Amino acid sequence: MPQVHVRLFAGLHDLVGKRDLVLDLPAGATIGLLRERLGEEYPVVQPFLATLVCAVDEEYVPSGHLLRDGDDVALIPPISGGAA
Amino acid sequence: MPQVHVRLFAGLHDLVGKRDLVLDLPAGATIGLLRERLGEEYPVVQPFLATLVCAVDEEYVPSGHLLRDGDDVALIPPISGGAA
Amino acid sequence: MFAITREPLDPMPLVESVRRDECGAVVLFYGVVRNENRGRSVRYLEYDAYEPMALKKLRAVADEVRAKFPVTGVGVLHRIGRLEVGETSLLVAVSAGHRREAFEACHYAVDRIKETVPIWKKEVWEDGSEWIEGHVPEVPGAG
Amino acid sequence: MFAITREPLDPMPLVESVRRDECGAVVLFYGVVRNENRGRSVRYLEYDAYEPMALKKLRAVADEVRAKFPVTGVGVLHRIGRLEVGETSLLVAVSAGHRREAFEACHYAVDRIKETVPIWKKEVWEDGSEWIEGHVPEVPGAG
Repeated sequence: MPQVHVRLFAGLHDLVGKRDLVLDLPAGATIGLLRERLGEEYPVVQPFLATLVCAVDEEYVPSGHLLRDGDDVALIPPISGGAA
Repeated sequence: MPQVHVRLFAGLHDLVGKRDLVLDLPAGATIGLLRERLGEEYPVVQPFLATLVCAVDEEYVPSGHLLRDGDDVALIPPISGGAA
Repeated sequence: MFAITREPLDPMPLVESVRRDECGAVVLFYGVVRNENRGRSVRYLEYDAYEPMALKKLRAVADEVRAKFPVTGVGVLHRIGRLEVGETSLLVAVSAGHRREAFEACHYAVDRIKETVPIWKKEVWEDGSEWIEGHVPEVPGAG
Repeated sequence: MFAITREPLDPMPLVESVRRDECGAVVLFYGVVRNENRGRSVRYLEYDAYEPMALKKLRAVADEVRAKFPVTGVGVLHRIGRLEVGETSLLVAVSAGHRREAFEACHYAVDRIKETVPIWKKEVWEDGSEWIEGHVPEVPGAG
């Protein structure tokens, strides 16, 4: 039963009103499942899911990535740092 | 009878040992004639003439440019300012 | 030198950190807060970042630049938090033997920072604000 | 800001002179004295210039850049006299709305300075020295 720590930034942080969440997921859960759960538990996040990318341990990971207990998952909306 | 003031830079300055020269030229003299005269009066300058460009009043001028009395003529060997 | 910081950026130590005795050229890029974007007047910007990952990705961009161009040094500073018009959000410094490589590598680094580093910008106008959606980062192994 | 000077170059006032509230990017180029050129170890460089004409030609390069690229500001400082390894001989700053124009215009400006501005460089090695012959400037109206 992986429990994962989820980090929110930028617009997601504003919408959800939190910087961090904890999600309990079933064994064998992937990033794909985490995204579904997020959409269910936080409907405000739903419109963001199409362009949202996730990072685990500070690396971008695909939807099939398997989550382990204690993982640190960052939700990365389209980035806009850098310069004009 | 134009008398012109000639400025020397870089390698020409080192070779001739002067920063400035005064040349008396016949009426109707051009930059081309000035170059010939320089080669005669200062043989050390001869090897530089092929790649030497002249400037009058701070603008590059062609060989046919007519000189007037009091002109300020700079001898410009190939330039190498700027950067790597 | 690589940093994500809330303090104003100082270009001089960054340039000194990339200069080498064998380099003939340094190119320093400043990303600056403009007073206008897409037709709207900007009051100020607010930058958010996933700081440890952003720092790691800045270093990864530098590794990519060093692998791709014959450069002698690369450094990046990115400021976050609230920035006023005219302030510098990004500094990228690249040194190389010759100018062409320095220009090309620095331009490439700025492009890659925009594509890969988890930093976000909110534009604040007189009558509202918006988090700007830019690049969706590439995910390794994704379809 | 344009200058030919024997003093060390200060990049900060130059960058401030080209920055505008509508610019999102500034590119600053440093030409730096290298410790080696064409296989020979360089002790120091000596720059000579036809100063008033060089200043005029720096301004002409900036006019050319402004006519060719959508930039918001251009400035150039060139140092002359004796320069040690690691010292800066040239600073070119260009500001623009976006980064691409700033990079391209700054690179173009550095190229044109090398082609048109009457400044000369002497390399001094352990065992001799030589005035470097670079570009023959184009003469308007010449065959």
